[in-house]
Amino acid sequence: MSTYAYYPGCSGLGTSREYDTSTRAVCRALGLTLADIPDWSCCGSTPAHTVDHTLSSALAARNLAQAEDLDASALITPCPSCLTNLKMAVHRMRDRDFRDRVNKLLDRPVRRDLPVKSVLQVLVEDVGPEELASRLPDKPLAGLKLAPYYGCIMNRPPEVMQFDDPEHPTAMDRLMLALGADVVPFPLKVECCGASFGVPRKDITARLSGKLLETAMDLGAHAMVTACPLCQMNLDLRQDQAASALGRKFQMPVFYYTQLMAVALRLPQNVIGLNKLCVSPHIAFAAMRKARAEAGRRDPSFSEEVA
Amino acid sequence: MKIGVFICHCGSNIAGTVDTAQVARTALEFPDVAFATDTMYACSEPGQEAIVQAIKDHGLDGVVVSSCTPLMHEPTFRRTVERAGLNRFMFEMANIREHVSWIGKDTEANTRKAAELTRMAVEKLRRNMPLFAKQFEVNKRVLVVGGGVAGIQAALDCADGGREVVLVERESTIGGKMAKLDKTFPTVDCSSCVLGPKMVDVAQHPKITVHALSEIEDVKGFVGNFEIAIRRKAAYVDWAKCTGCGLCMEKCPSRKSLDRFNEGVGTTTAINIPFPQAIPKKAVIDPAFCLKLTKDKCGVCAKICPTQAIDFKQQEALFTEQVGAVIAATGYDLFDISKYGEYGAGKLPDVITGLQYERLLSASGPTGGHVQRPSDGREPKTVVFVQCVGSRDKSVDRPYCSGFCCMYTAKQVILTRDHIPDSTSYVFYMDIRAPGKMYDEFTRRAMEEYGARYVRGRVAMIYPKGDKYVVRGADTLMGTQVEVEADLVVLAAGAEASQGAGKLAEKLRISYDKYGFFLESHPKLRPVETNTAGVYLAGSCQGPKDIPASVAQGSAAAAKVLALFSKDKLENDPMIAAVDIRRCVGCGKCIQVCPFKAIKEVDFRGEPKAEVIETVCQGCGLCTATCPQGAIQLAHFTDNQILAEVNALCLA
Amino acid sequence: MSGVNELRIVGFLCNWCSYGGADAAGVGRLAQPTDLRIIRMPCSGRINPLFVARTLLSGADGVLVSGCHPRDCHYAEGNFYARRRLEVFKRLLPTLGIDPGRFEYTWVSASEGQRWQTVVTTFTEQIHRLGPMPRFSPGEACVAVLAESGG
Amino acid sequence: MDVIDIHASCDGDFIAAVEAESGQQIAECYQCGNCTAGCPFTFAFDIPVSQVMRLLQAGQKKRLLTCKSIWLCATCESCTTRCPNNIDVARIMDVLRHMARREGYASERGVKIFWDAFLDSVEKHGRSFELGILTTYIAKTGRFWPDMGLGPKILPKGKLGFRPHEIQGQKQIARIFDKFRQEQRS
Ligand SMILES: Cc1cc2nc3c(=O)[nH]c(=O)nc-3n(C[C@H](O)[C@H](O)[C@H](O)COP(=O)(O)OP(=O)(O)OC[C@H]3O[C@@H](n4cnc5c(N)ncnc54)[C@H](O)[C@@H]3O)c2cc1C
Ligand SMILES: Cc1cc2nc3c(=O)[nH]c(=O)nc-3n(C[C@H](O)[C@H](O)[C@H](O)COP(=O)(O)OP(=O)(O)OC[C@H]3O[C@@H](n4cnc5c(N)ncnc54)[C@H](O)[C@@H]3O)c2cc1C
Ligand code: SF4
Ligand code: SF4
Ligand code: SF4
Ligand code: SF4
Ligand code: SF4
Ligand code: SF4
Ligand code: SF4
Ligand code: SF4
Repeated sequence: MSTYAYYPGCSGLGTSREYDTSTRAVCRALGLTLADIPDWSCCGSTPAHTVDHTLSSALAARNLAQAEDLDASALITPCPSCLTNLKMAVHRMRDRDFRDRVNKLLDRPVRRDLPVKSVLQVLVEDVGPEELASRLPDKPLAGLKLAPYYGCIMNRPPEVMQFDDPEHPTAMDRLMLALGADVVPFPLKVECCGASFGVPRKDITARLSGKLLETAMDLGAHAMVTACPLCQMNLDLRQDQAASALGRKFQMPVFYYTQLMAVALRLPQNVIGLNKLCVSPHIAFAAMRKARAEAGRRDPSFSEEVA
Repeated sequence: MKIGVFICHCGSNIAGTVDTAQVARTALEFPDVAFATDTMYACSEPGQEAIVQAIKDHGLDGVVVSSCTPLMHEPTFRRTVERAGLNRFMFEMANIREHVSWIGKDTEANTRKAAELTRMAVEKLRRNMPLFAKQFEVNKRVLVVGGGVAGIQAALDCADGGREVVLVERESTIGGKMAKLDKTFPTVDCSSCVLGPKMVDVAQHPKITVHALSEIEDVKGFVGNFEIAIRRKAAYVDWAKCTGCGLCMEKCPSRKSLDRFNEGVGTTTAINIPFPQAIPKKAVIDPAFCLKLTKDKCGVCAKICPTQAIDFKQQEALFTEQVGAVIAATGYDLFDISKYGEYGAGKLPDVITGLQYERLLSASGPTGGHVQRPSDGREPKTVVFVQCVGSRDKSVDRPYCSGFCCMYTAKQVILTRDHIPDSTSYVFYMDIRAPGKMYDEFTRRAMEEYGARYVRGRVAMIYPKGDKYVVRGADTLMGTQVEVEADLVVLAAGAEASQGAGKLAEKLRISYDKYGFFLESHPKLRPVETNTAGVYLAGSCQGPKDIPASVAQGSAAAAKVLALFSKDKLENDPMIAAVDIRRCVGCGKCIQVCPFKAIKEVDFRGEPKAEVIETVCQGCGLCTATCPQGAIQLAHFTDNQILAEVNALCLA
Repeated sequence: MSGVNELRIVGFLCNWCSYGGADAAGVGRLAQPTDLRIIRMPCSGRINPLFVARTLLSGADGVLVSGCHPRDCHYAEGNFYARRRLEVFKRLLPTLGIDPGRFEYTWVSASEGQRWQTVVTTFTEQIHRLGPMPRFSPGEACVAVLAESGG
Repeated sequence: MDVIDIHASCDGDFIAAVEAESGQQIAECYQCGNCTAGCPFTFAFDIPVSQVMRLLQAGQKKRLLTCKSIWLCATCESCTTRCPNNIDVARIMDVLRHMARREGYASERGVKIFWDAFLDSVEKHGRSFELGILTTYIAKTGRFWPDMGLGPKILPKGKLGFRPHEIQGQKQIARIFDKFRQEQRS
């Protein structure tokens, strides 16, 4: 199988390190080869595109240029925000003038038209839920009820992102089903969680994240599962703020989907990083075990942390 | 050749800025001109008499009149020269009014220009040939395609006018969409009460033959003489024997068949008569659901049928009908709402189309006229209507307004209140389009008397919450986002061209727009005619239309057919293409470009040659401009004639 | 003498749309330059690029072709062919030694009198800017070029 | 409420500039309100996004460049994805922000400071340094970290690094910013 140029994104070294470690471990376990982009830099994230589109694309594009040496089939990243910036840069640079303006800002101009994809897309398209399910005949997560939340920009706008359905994405659902988990029909899969306003306007983030948590809770989900560092932080770390904004109480574990894959694949605890989550994941696993018991199923063997 | 030239004053209209006498004097110098004069009003009685007289006195072979636009009086003067014994194509006109005297005040320049235009006309006339129209027989039967209300009206009017009608309908019954409606705006009278009797008239009319479950396979021929191949699908029931008693439906064990008539609300039996008033009232087996046809089990209907009508081996049938005219009335289809992912459409059971709602409202519908949610049968108390779904939306390639959904939504909120007095209806709309007689009053009534709450704004998303649906929209007049929790959501799905309309149009050689609606000959002045002689349009196949407009068009198309059939013989327009068989190399390029399929390949002593079907050619000249050999020439507009005009201008 | 510096401009107009549009301009008394002479055609699809070439080579200073708007053709698709042919032809004009500015094709409907006035005025001005056509005798090349243009 | 002279107050150059920078046709908006209906931030906006579009059609430059909404838009792409006229509304919001910055407006000062702090960090280190950004933010806004309560939750998780991740090509990043600023000035 070919090599993927891997872009962890800044948060992968910080607030979402468990996303990064679990992603790497899952990819390795499923036979995908990741090669880190040498000396990668920040994609510019939201702040850059609010200043200027050329600047924003230049910050993203430097990484495209850096990845050219790797001879990879695609550049992949776990983070939707990085994904958007990288993809938007590629998209806008199809326009000659824009491309020239971006390249002017760069020491090393972009030459190749490297496809950019999310890790999720690669896991679904290049490995596939069927393959995953066939490796896990014991349905390790059976009984776990999950509300899959994709975040607003993973699939939108569809002309740029070119992956999954912009209103009702299913990629993560299918992976979770392959692990044996139940997936509730979560209607707000692409509704914004409040994005990067957590610091300057936490009132906004609290209200929007609260709505997501509330909906997941009302649907009886044991946990939410996300693919975005920012969403995860808003939902998990800021859960109390959301609760007081809505006048409700939440105890909703919020996983990265790669963590759950790693759990199901019985990868080592240190790469799964369940201890990095704020809301204790044990609540979810306890609910899972209870549901299994009720259904008369046997418990699969897991590492201690899960059990 | 002896040519006479007449330069018209048109009072001062021309003479005011053109020296007409001077033009006449100049004209005398043109080749073959034997007579030239100016004249006060060429088209008047005395003006025409003077032309007739001059032809006789001077033995003229052809006439040029320089006056107004030929689009106005060419036919007049053609008749004039004909009266004097000339062929009507031995006449040419120069337009020295609209194109000269009215657009410039410089008499000298105008006079020169008028003379040159006259010279062009003379040079062209020198190369004109007498042309004769061909007469041909008309088969005075008419084919109506599509048995919706438009097709029904057209069929009845033609039949009442004494003509034989063949009505071809794709479904097993006629009636179209109107048969599925509960009540109709703006009078709120019962749809089947008005349509039913008309359907019965169709069935009983001695001059109407209905071919249901049938489609057009192929169209040959031309106005007056079409040969239509028709394919009839297998019903698995011998309709000659079936009495429509319905016993088979009662006993058929396959009760989960798709109920197409009820728009998938509820189910039906594999063998069924779509609805009690169906015309023809015959049973049909749906092969996808019949246990006998899918699994070779059951066969109950065959045992129960008192007339032994069931025939599991029935095949499609192909047959032809000869007619002289065709009326296309294939109606519309509903936009597929599942394209709106954000509305959960097609996935959420209680988000339905307007047409499905009609079935829920209808006393003869699957719920007996009780408005119930498809999911749990509960009576909805809050109903939200969303307009312009699949209309006025470029992002789904439907930028046009569907015309009738504003009105049917208003009707549906009124009926909802009648059915469930303690219910509240919300209507999300962008604009209200109600431009008919009593239409705006009707929509106002929905708001004022029936308390419907109209919200100006589109809906962005619909999602389930508990056993309700959150409808999130905007109220742009308030300038806010709004939400309402609905029990039932009705999407006013727009109209799109009926499935396969494009293919049918190609068979009929008529044009259609990029959405598949058929193109009329002229949007204002020839709304039910097409550019193919003998083919007419009625109803919403031409564009979304409500019932009154569809019926009016049905009658209008019938009037056109009756007018066509009022003559025993038709005449073609002799300005058509003809092939010089010696120059034609049989390359077939002309055949490819002819928009009317008027050219066929024939075998001439073992070699392929093109041949024009004279009565089909419309005289566009596309073939002439295409032929690399100059072998196919359009009479009256031959290369020689046009180049003669060019030379008259440039080389003189 | 007035109108002395008139140039020779020939218009090929389809009968259904543009000819009617020119009539509408007349009915509206919309003043236009006097240089243009109109030849009526059944359809713009009838217009062989050969006519345009012949006209230019035999003494005209400009040629204007006008038909129905792209979707309005009376004969369904005549103007579609016209457009294709004339586009190719216009690109070949420089090979013939003719300034492509001497030939334009446009669409005017029967109701667009005003538009017709603008078209005629603009085109006439354009031809006057180019001045009279240099005279030369049509060479062999023309014939080849015409064959190429699908004439 | 003010009466607006819709002719005199309409700034045509402004409309043209927004159209040029965004590549969108403002007149295509038929005011259906779908963008407002779907925008998760409508509750926080002072002008709902469809009215931003309307004010844009009316050329109301000052109103738009001084409004809060353009700073609170999260570029969630809901409006862009669902606009029936395929207008890239989110891009227009972005362009209005660019213009507001250029003209020195920032009606949501905190948001701007946060974003600027982020970019400063990137310029300095090549990657964003979370703790550094927070420090700058607190210093510039003069407020205590309003999220103090989160500290005990996140610090023990060992996720907030205390040192920035410097990259080798840090100078290249700084040059991107430099060249960009030069371009802007010229
Ligand atoms: C929910 C709803 C409510 C409405 N309410 C009203 C109302 O209250 N008042 C009102 O005035 N209008 C109303 N309308 C509009 C009304 O339905 C139409 O005006 C009317 O049905 C148009 O009639 P038609 O004959 O042109 O087309 P249709 O009714 O569509 O009939 C076309 C017929 O042609 C057949 N057909 C199609 N293709 C072929 C083919 N290739 N070969 C053979 N047969 C073919 C079809 O099967 C059908 O029987 C409503 C529409 C909807 C959707
Ligand atoms: C400003 C304006 C712009 C419009 N623009 C358009 C447009 O662009 N496109 C379009 O489709 N429609 C347009 N319309 C509508 C259009 O005018 C009508 O659709 C059309 O004229 C209706 O034609 P008619 O023959 O029914 O009536 P009319 O045009 O009113 O003709 C009725 C005739 O009957 C005569 N008459 C009346 N009473 C008697 C009598 N008792 N005895 C004998 N003769 C009588 C009248 O003198 C008149 O000649 C426009 C209307 C207006 C007001
Ligand atoms: S098929 Fe037989 S049983 Fe069924 S309706 Fe016809 S006659 Fe009656
Ligand atoms: S044979 Fe088919 S149609 Fe007849 S009763 Fe059985 S299932 Fe119904
Ligand atoms: S008729 Fe009304 S609801 Fe239907 S498309 Fe037109 S405006 Fe929309
Ligand atoms: S009255 Fe005339 S202007 Fe007013 S809505 Fe009706 S059609 Fe439009
Ligand atoms: S294009 Fe000319 S040569 Fe070719 S088949 Fe037609 S008439 Fe004959
Ligand atoms: S003139 Fe037109 S309609 Fe007639 S044969 Fe030629 S291409 Fe066909
Ligand atoms: S969704 Fe599009 S058309 Fe509708 S108001 Fe917003 S920008 Fe305008
Ligand atoms: S992109 Fe901005 S304006 Fe558009 S919906 Fe999202 S937050 Fe609202």
